[in-house]
Amino acid sequence: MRFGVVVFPGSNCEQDVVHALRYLGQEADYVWHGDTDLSAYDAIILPGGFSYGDYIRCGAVARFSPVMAEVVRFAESGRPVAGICNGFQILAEAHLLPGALLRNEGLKFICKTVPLRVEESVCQWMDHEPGTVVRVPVNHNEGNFICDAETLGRLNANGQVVVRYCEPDGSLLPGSAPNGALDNIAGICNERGNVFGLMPHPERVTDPATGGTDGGAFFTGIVKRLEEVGG
Amino acid sequence: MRADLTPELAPELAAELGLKQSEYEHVVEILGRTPTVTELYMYSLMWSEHCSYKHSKKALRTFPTEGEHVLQGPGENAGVIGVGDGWAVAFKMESHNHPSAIEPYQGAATGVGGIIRDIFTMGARPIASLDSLRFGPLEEPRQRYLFEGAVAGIGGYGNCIGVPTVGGEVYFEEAYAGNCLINAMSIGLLREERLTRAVAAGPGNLLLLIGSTTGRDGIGGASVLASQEFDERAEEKRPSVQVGDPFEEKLLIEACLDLLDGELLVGLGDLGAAGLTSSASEMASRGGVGLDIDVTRVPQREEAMKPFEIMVSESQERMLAVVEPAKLAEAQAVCEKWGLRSTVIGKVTDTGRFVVREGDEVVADMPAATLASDAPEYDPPAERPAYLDEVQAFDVRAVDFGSPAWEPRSLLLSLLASPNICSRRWIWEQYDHQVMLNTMVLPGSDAAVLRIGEPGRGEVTTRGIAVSSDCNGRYCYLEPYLGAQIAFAEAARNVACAGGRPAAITDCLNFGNPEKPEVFWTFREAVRGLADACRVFGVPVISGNVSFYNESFGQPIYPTPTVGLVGLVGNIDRVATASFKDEGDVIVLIGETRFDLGGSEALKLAEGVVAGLPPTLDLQRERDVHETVIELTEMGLLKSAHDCSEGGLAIALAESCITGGIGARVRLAGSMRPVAELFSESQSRIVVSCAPENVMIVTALADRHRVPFALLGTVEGDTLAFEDLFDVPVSELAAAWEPVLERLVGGQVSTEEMAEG
Amino acid sequence: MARFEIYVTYKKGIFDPPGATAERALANLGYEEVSSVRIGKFIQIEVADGTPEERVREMCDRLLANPVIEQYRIERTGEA
Amino acid sequence: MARFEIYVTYKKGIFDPPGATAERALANLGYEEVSSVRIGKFIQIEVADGTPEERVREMCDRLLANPVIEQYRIERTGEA
Ligand SMILES: Nc1ncnc2c1ncn2[C@@H]1O[C@H](COP(=O)(O)OP(=O)(O)O)[C@@H](O)[C@H]1O
Ligand SMILES: [Mg+2]
Repeated sequence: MRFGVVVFPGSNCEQDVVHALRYLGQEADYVWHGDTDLSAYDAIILPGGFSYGDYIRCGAVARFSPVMAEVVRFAESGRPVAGICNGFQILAEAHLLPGALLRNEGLKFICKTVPLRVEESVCQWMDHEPGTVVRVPVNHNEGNFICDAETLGRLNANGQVVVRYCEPDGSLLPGSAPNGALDNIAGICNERGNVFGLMPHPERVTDPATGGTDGGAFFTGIVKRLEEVGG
Repeated sequence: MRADLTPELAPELAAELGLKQSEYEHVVEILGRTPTVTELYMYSLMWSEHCSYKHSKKALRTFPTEGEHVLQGPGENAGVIGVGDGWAVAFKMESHNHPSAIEPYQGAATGVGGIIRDIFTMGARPIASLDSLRFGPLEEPRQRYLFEGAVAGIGGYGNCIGVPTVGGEVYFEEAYAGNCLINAMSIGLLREERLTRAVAAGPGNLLLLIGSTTGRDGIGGASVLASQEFDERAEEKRPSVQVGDPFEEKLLIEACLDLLDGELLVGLGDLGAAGLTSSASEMASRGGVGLDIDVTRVPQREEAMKPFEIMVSESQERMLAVVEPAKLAEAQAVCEKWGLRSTVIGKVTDTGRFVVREGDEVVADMPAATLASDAPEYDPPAERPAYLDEVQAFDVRAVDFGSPAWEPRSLLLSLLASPNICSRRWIWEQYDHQVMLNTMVLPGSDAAVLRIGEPGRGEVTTRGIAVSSDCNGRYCYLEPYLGAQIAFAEAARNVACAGGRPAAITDCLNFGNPEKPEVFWTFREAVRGLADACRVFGVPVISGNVSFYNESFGQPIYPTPTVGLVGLVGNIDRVATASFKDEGDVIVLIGETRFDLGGSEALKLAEGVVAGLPPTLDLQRERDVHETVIELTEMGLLKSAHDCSEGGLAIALAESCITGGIGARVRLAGSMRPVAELFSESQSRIVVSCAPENVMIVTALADRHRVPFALLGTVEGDTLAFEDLFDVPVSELAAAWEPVLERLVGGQVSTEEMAEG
Repeated sequence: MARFEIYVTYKKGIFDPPGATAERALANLGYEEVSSVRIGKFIQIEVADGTPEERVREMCDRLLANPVIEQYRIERTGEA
Repeated sequence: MARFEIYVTYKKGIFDPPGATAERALANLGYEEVSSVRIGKFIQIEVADGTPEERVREMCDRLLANPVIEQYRIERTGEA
């Protein structure tokens, strides 16, 4: 299947995502943020980076890129869209996902590999079994997920929380999130499960040469699903 | 021609701008008339220490600069070496000490921005940065503020542009309290045929200014900040502070690489110190052409800017390209795609003159080459500093090693907790060190290893480069010649631990005021030491930077010739890291421990002095040790390799245990007293571990290279045990080593007194 | 030229990491009289004469503030 | 409780990348009437009754503003 990886001015993880997808045997192309034709793609990924420098608010400007209207349509038609790190921030700004991402508690940029617990969720992208503990790098300054109590209730009730920061043994403690994220939330999806946003970078641990293999299953779920549908 | 200065006024302005009387006279001689304001500014900046290297040029010529890998030696924005199969890497190191002392975040950030522009100017995609930092002791709030701000700034810039910061070093020492050092090294990857030079050619071609607008920021930065000592007047110089715009830089990287891919440029140069003046005149002088620039065309962000301000502004994130008229539209379209401003500000001429106009009026007109190449060259007097006799006379052997301060177990723990030795995790976790998927050995080992290739963009290979930046300023203070050699040796040794054979170095020579004979002597000695070390290793210097006037209130910093070394790694799959791996592996010390406690961290901690003679160094031995470890790595026989540096063997072992999460049982077979066996900082030593069945090969290879070795013991359990001496649980070692920086700085985020001088 | 100033703050109940950190830092520095610090954005914007406040409000809603977490106040500060 | 508001802005002549980015983004969104945007900090601080403005100024100098590149203005907005 064919992935479109959107490049915004200031994106910087697009080549990593493309590398990971190709490693998984998938086709992947770059989509310039000014393009508006997504018809060639089965799935869209918004990669990490610092679109527009993240100067006003992360994702605030990118969300108005020409391609985003198409991404919204793509998502609303039920097709798969994922946002990693800055991509997650853009999806939140575009209201394709609820909540917002604030400055990390502690006000420091954090680049390190952390344990994540895969939750029981409706996310179509995820191929890891619920309960699995995986190790994936985070790399952000604004990954502190927040939403109001009602939204949080809905996220939990609908199985929209996809991954949480956890302790190495999978348990959840109040301080398990390196960034202060509400309820240790590291990634969420929309109600249909086709739109997935996460702060950690699975593309960095997909090709074993780059330090791990836990990331691949963040992408292969959607591949399997689409292949089943497509026959 | 606008004559805006009288023969009486001109010398006054010249003096104010830092031109010496003789230099001013030379300007008059070149021009054959009284210079204009703009001309004086341009000459004074180009002939400042920072731009002209007038005090260091002669010494720098003694560096070996040629070698089998060299594609571009010193003289361009960065040096370039071939790394095989048509791949090449460009690299260079540069200081941003003075701006960082005034505003650490922005100073460090723009330092990174500047060195990265030097790299993509060469046609290379920046793939990694390293940072080499020096501050005063962290007990002082001001030092915490500088350290925390500099690290945040380096991360803030590098993370945003998506170039991983993969390594570096940091020391905390009183000598740097009044003058911190922020040296940044950047490395770029290119195909050999893409090598681009900053040269202007082809009269009639256009000068295209790309990127940010021009403001008054940083005006006179090069001469004001980097070419003078620090004193209480530093405050007044603050308006020069520049704010970095990493987003703009990211766009510049992509656009410039696109422009070069499309073969749309004749030449490309970055605007660094002295801004437009320096990049334009250097490009003209390399191409032997003239230039004609109209300052009113330069996009300005402030009102009523004077021509001289526009010509010397150090506004960040700007590039100057030379474009054929026929390709202008296409080139500008590329810039526009990336959302970048691009403006034709002038053209290349065949007159050999650098003409600056403000609209119709000529405000400067000089022989272009004289700005870059007519700069004066000085051969300052040098005199061996008096302090050397005193510090070297300190007899380390006379120290009372029986005192409680030298109790080995507690000294090991306090060494681990010393800010100069403790874990640097707090730093590198603020840096994206993985983006681009080429960082094969992450920070925390000896050298970082980068894969050669372009994941997601093109080919990916199994070749790699190993990189390290090093300099122990204490050794250089105690004996500059030897200290500089050790800086080289340590960098090469770190790279060897990753299986890398040194290919070339860059350097950043940080010293005090070169006009003081005692300072200049240390500079000359350090250069001589570095040059000799390079020769023994057959390794050229391909780029570098000199930072003088690192003094505060008359006190120079320790001589600090930072070495940034790049080595070639044949197969990245075979590379070992510093951590012990498996129960039962055998630990071998390659090299030999001697009584080398002079200038050591142990001596500083236990006795509170920086004195004695630094460890001796036999460069041939050093090389043989490296070769042994490199060959073993290439055979895939090593489980770990970690060199001994500050804190000696005990610290190397402890670090391998902590990072591996496993213990070791060690017997010290030497004949010296235990503190010397444990904490001597003897050079040319690498601690390796291997599977028991391979020990024979390891020792045989050491023998073949005539390198002494010692079987130290085995990797086992969860305790580091020195037989017949003491043992420490690995968890206790980790608890001492791991949280130090976080506790000293991180725990008190932002509580620094920012305004306190 | 008309001038507006915009004050963007986190909505009540939204945790403000920089504010919280500053609060702690001030306490550490001995400013015990401080009971709360909130850090928002202060935006100064210059627009063409006669631009109605409505327009500026629109800019805030779309770009300058994130209605999910932030609120803002606009003040017209000058018409020159 | 006394309340102060602090407006922190870059000093004149200091480049403001966030402001410049907002300026361009607004133009792209069609707000052509915008000629300049500067983005600073808006700090709301609550202190014990009777705290003099001098004290707050000190906090700004030491922590809340960066005197090298920023300037600030303090306003007392309430005593409750
Ligand atoms: N300022 C820094 N920035 C990034 N990485 C750093 C910095 N200082 C140290 N490191 C990393 O920490 C590790 C240990 O550093 P150091 O103790 O200087 O090593 P060595 O003694 O082998 O030169 C290395 O991987 C180094 O690259
Ligand atoms: Mg080392």
